[in-house]
Amino acid sequence: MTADLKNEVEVWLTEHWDPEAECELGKGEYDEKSWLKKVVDAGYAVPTWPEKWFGRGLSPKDARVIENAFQKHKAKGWGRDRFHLGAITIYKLGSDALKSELLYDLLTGPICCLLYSEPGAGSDLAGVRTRAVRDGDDFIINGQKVWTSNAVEAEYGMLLTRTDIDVPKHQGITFFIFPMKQEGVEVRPINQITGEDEFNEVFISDARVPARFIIGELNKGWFSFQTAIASERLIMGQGITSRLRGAAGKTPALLKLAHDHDKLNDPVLRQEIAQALAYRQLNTLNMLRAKEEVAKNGSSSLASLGKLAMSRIQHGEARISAKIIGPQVLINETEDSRNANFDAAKAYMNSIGGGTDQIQKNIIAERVLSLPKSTDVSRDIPFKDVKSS
Amino acid sequence: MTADLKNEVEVWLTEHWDPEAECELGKGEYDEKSWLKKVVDAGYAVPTWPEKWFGRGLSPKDARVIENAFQKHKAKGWGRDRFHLGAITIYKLGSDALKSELLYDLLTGPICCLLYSEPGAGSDLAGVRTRAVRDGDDFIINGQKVWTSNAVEAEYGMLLTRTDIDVPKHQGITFFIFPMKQEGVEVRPINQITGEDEFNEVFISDARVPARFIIGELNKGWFSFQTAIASERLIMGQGITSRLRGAAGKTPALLKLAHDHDKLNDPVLRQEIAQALAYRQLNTLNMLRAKEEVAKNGSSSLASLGKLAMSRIQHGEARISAKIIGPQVLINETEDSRNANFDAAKAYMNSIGGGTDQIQKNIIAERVLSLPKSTDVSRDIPFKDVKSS
Amino acid sequence: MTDFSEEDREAICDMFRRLLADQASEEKLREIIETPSGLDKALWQQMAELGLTGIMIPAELGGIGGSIEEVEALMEVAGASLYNGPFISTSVIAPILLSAATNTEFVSALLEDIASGEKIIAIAGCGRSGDWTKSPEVSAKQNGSEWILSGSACFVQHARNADAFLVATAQEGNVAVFYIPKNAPGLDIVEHDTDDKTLRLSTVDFDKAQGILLEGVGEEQFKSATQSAIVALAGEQAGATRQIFDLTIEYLNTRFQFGQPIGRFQALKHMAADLLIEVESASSSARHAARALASKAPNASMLAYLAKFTCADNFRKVSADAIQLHGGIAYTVEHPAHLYWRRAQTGQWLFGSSDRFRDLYLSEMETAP
Amino acid sequence: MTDFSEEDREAICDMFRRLLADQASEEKLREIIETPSGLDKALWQQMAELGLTGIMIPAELGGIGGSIEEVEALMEVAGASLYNGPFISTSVIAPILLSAATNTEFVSALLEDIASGEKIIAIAGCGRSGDWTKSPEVSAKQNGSEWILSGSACFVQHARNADAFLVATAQEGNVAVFYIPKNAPGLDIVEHDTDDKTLRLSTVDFDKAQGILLEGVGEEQFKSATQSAIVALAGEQAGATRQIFDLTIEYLNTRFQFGQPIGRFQALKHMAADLLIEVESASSSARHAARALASKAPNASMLAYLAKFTCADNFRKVSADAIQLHGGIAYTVEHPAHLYWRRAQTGQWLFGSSDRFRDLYLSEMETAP
Repeated sequence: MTADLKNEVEVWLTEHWDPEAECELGKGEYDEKSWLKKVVDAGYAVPTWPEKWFGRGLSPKDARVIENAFQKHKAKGWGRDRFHLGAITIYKLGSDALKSELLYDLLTGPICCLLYSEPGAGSDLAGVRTRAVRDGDDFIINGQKVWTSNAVEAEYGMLLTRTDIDVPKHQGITFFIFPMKQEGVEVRPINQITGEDEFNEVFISDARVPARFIIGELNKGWFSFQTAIASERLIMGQGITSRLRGAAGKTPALLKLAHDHDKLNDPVLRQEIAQALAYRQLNTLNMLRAKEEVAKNGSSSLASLGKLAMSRIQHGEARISAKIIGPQVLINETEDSRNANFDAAKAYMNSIGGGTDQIQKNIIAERVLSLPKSTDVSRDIPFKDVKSS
Repeated sequence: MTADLKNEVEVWLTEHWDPEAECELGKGEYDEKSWLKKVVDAGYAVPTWPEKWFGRGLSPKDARVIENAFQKHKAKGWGRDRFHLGAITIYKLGSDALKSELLYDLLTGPICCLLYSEPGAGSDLAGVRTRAVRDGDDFIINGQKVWTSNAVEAEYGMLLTRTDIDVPKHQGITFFIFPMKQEGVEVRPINQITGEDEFNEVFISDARVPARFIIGELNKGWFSFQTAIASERLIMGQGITSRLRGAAGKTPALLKLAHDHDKLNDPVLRQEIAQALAYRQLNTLNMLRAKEEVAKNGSSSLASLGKLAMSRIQHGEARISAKIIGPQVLINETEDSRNANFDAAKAYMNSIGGGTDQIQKNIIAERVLSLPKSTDVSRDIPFKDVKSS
Repeated sequence: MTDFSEEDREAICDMFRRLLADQASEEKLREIIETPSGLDKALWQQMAELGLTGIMIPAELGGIGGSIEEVEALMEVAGASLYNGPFISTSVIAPILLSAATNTEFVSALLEDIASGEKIIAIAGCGRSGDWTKSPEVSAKQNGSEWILSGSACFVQHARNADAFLVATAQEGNVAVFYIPKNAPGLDIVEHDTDDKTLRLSTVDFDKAQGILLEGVGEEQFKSATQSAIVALAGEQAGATRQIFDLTIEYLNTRFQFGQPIGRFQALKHMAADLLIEVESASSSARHAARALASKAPNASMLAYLAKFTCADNFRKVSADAIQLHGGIAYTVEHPAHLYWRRAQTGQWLFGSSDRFRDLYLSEMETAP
Repeated sequence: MTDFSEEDREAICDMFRRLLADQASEEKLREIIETPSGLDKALWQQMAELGLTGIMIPAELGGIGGSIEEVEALMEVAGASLYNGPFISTSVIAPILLSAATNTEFVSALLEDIASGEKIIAIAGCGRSGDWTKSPEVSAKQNGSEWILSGSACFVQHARNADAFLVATAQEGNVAVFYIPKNAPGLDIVEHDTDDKTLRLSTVDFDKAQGILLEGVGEEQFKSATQSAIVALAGEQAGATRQIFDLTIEYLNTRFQFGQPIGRFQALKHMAADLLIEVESASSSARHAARALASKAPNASMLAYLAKFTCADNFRKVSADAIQLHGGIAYTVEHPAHLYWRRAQTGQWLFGSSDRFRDLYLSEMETAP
C-alpha cells in the first residue's frame, strides 16, 4: 500500500509539477489557486480526511508518504489537514452544510486569519468585547481585533465575538468563520520592535457574517475555540521544533559566531556560550522524549514545556550574541549585528506572543503538575459586570 | 546637656562596671539580674521612656550618648527601649496596672520569647489555632507553637491565641504576655539543618495566664500584635545591618577566601566574586540611603528591601564560597569548608525565617509599590470555616 | 565636595525636569531622531541659558560651579526622558580635562564657550574595544612645535554636532589629550547606523591632523574624567531605569485582565518586587559614587566602577522585563518601552563593558587599604 | 547497544524500586549513615542476588549483561531513594575497566566476585582536583615483574567498605590502571568527615604499594569508564531531582495557608513550572547520554558531558528551591529535603566540577564533525 501510494504520488507530481521553477509544469510561474485546486482534487491536500471531504481516508503514517514526496519535489499544498487552521476547524466542528459551502474554498485559498485577541483581551481571551448582534439571517459585527497575522491576504477570519453580556464570560461567546473582504473591515499593520509588520490590527464596523457561518453553536463559541487553539498549539509546537537552529550536523549559530569573532578562548564567554548551547540542546532532547512519548502513549506533557523553555533560550542567545560581538553590536552595519539585534527583539515574540511565559507557567502548573487552579474573579459573574480598565 | 550626660554616664560606669572582666566592679563574675537592676534603676536601660517607667525622657539622639558610653565600656543592658520586644510592647500597649506589675520584671530579666508561629500558621500568622478559653480570672491555653527562640530561658512569652472561632480570623485573636515557667509548658528544641538548635517547639497543655495579662483587648490581639512585629522588623533590620560582613576597612570574607585559595586569577570566578561583592555593597548603599531618608522624612521604603536582598546575597555568597574552595568543601575538616557549608544552610534562615522571600515580595509589591492587594479567601469568613490541611 | 546645598541641587533638577517636560517629550524625541543631526540644538541652547551646560564650569567662566554630584542628579532627570544631547561629552568630560590643563588662557576661552552653549565638544576616547580604560588607538607625533595626530577613535558620540574634539592619544604608553577643531584638515567623521536611534556613534579618523596639546593632562587626568563620565552615565541609566519601572507599575495598575488589574497577579507582583531592588540599587550606586568622587574619597574609583556595571546591567534587566510585563503592547514601535530597552543595550558598551568594570571593581577591592 | 527490551529494563527497575522501598526507606538510610561503615551490606547482597551488582557483567560470568542504558535507568531509581551504596564504583566503573583488560583470567575471576556480591571495588580515580579528566596523582614504577604505586588518590568513595581498589596512575603522561587489594602493605585509607553524611569520602595513600596492572587499559579505556560513571551519576541525580520535586509538588497541594493549598499561589506555581523544565532536562540529558554511549554514537562524549553538568546543576537548583518552597519545615533535620540538597552539593564535585564539564562540552561541540 505504502509503496503503491509513493509510486502514485511520484508519478502525479512528475506529471504536474516543475520542481525547478516551483510551479505547475509548463506554466512558468506559480498560481496558488490553480495549483491548490489540482492538489485538493487529487486528494493530496488533506489525505487523512475522508473522500467526501477531499481526502483519501489515510492513516497519518501513510499521509506522510504524500508529504515526503511533495517535499522532495519542492511542491506546495501538502499537509493542509495538519496546518490549515481554518479548514481543520470547519472540518471538525462545522455542519455538513457549512463544510459543503466553505471547505473547498478554504482549502484552495490562502490561509484563514485568526481574529482572537483584542486590545483589552490578550491573556484573557474569554474577555472579548467585539459584539455580534443578530440581524435577520446575519450577525452584525463591531469591534477591534489585534495581533492578526495575514489579515491583508486572508479571505476568511476565525472570529471570536461576544453575543451575550448577561451571562458569565465563557457562556456568551460565539465563534464565526468571517468573510474578510467586505466593507467595514479595515486592516492596519502593526509596526513591531523587530522592524517587521507581520501582525495587524483589524477594525470591524458594522460588518456582516451569515448566521450559518457560526462554528459550533451560538453562545457556545468558547468550546469550538478550544478545539481551534488546540490545533494552533500543535502547529506552533511543530514550528518551534523546525525552527531549531543547530540541528544535527550543523554548527550551532552561537558557536559559529563565537568562532568568527575569535572569542572561544575567553573563559568567561566559554561558560556562557556552553550553557546557552546546552539549554537549546536540552530542549531538543526534551522534545525528542516528547515525540517518543506521543508515539507510545498518544500524548506527552513534555511538549507543553517547549515554548516556555524557548524563551530562556532565545533571550539568552541574543544576550550572549551581543557579548560575543562586543560594542560593534551597537552598529547595524554587519549581518552579525543586525541578526543579534533582531533576535533580541524577536525573542519577545516567543515570550509574549501566543500566550505569555506567565500564562504558560500557569498552564504547566495547573495542567501538568495538577496544582490547584487559580481563581478567576471574572469567571462566574455576568460579563457586563466584569471590571476592565 | 549632651556633654553633661556623657560625663555622668562615664562616671557612673567607671564606678560600677569592670570593662576587663565584663561584670560589676569588684564582683568577678557577671550576674545578669543584679546588673540589669542597677542599669534600670539608673535610668540607662530605657532612656527614651519617662521616669515613671524607668527612663529619663531623653531624645533618641541623647539616648545614643548613653549607648555609646556603654559600648565603649563593654557594658551590657543598654538600649532595651530599642531591643527588648516584650518590654517595648507592654510599654506601648499595656495598661498602667500591667506596666506596674510587669515592666520592671521584664526589663531586669531575660528577654521574652515570641509564641507566634504554629505548625499550621507560618506565613499566615492570623491563622493561629492555639486556643485561649476563659476560666474565672484566667484563660486556659492549649496548642502548639513553633520556631520560638530562647524558649528555654524565657520567663515570659508573647502569645498569640484564638479566642473566637465564629468570626473572621483577624477578629478572634487575643494577644497575651504569658508566664513560661509553669506546668503545661513543654519546650523541645528543633534540630536545624545548620546543626544549630536555636529554635524550639513549645507545647502548651492546659496552661494558665491571668486575664489581666492580655496585651491590648480581648479579640483585638491582631492589632496589638502588629505593633509588636513592627518593633521586631525594626530590630531585625538593624540586626541585618550590623551582621554585614566586610564593613568599612575590613576585607570582605569572600575576597579573603578567594585570596587564601589563590583563585583571584580565575577569570570566571572573578566575575562571580565581583558580582557577589557588588550585591552586598549595593545593599549596604541602599540601607545607607534608607537611613538618610529616615533621618530626613522619618521613614523609608528602602528599608523594606533589605531582607529580600539579603537572600540573594547570602545564598549567592555561600554558593560562590563553595566554588572557591572546590571539592574540599565536601569535607568538613577545615574552617573554610565548615563555614561555607554552614552559611549555605543558614542562608535559608533569612529567605524563610521571619517571613519568607515570597511573603516579603508580597509586602513590597503591596506596601511600597501600591499594587493591588491579593485576595485572601480566608479573610472574611468565620475562622471555623477556614480550610486547612 | 560640592558647594551646592541639597535644596540647590533639587532646584536645578526641577528646572531641568520642567525644561525636558516642555521641550523633550517622547513625541519630540521621536521627531528629533528622524532628523539628520539627531540633536535638538534649540534645547541645548536653552540648557546653556539655564547654566546647565556649564554645570562643572566655575562661575567666573560663565558656569555654575557644580560638582559630579549635581551632574549625577541632572543625569537622572535626563535619563528619565532618554535625553540624547552631548551633555556628558561637552559638560562633564571636556570641562574636567580642560580644567586640568595648564595652558590656561586657551582652555578658559573654551570653557566660556561651553558654558554659553556656543561650542559642543565631542570626545574621542577609545579605539575598537570601546573601552576607555584601555589604550587609545590614536597616536600623536611632535613635529617642531606642532602635534600631528594619526589613527582612529571609535564609538564617538555626537561627532556630527561637535564643533571640536578632545582626542585621547597614546604614545609610548603615555596618554595625552589634544584639542582639534572639527574642520581641521585630516579629520574625517564616519557616522554609523546605530540600532538605538536615540544615540549616534561615529568613527573619527585622523590622518596627520594637527591638534593642540592640553598641557599637563595625562593618564591620571584622563582616568579621572572617565570616572566622572561613567558616573554621569550611571546616573542617566538609574533615572531611565526608574522611569521605565514606574511606567510599568502604572501599567500593572491600569491594565485589566480576568476582571482585575494585572498587578494583582502574584507572579507579576513578585517580578516587580525583585525589580525594585535593581532600581534602587542603580540609584544608590550612582549617587554614592558621585558623592565619593566629589569628596575624593579613597574608595571613589571602586564605587564608580560598581555604579558603571550595576546601572548598565540593571537598566538592561529592568527595561527587558518591562517589555515582558507590558505584554504585546510593548512589542509595538509606538510604545516607549523599546526605546528604553535599546538605550540600555547601548549603555552596556559605552566606555567599556560590564564584565570589564566588574573586573576592575574587584581589582580595586583587592588593593583597598 | 543493549539487548534489553524496554520492558526488560522497566522490569529490573521495578524490582530495584521494590527492593529499595522495602529495604532503603528514609528511616533506614538515617540509621545506616550513623553506622561506622555507612553501608547496608545486607542490601548490597540482596542486590547481588537480583543480579544488579552484575548489571554490566556478561551472563557467563554471573552477571546479566546490561548496558549503560540499564545502569542509567537503575540509577534514577537509586537517586530517588538517595541510595548510597558502591554501585557506580563496583558495578559500573570496575566492570568497564576490567572487561577492557587483556589479563583475562585474572579479571574474569574478579568480575564473577563482583556479580556475586563477594567483592566491593572502590576506584581511586583522581588527585586533589577531584577531576577525573585530569592526570591522577598516583604514579607506578616497574620493578622487575612488580609494579610499585606511590602517591595519593582523593575523594575516593566507599574506600572503607571496599575489598580492593582500582587505581588510576600516571607516568610520563600515560594512564594505567592497577588492581590492589585493600589489605596490601603500603595502602592507607584516611576517612573524612563529609558534610553530606550519606556519602563517605576518603583519601587513599599509596606508599610503595604493590599493584597488579590491568593490561591494555590506558587513557582511552579510563576515559570511557569515566564517561559511563558520569552518566550513571547523572541518572542518579535525575532520579533524585524528580523525587524531591515530586515531594515538593505534593507539599504544595497539601499545605494550607490563608485557607487554601499554597500551590494555588501563582508565584509558587511559576517557580514549580520553571523547575519542571530543569527536572525534565535532567532526565532527558541522562537518558540520551546513556543511549548514545550504549550505541557508541559519535556525539556520546558531548552528551555525557552535557548530562554531567546539567544533572549536577539542576539537582542543586531544584533541591535548593525545594527547601524554599517547603518553608520552615524543611529547615529541620527531620525533613528529608536537606538530605537531597546535601547530596546535590556533593554531586557538584564528584568526578569534576560543572564548570569543567561545561567547558569540555563546548570543546566537544567545537570539534564535532
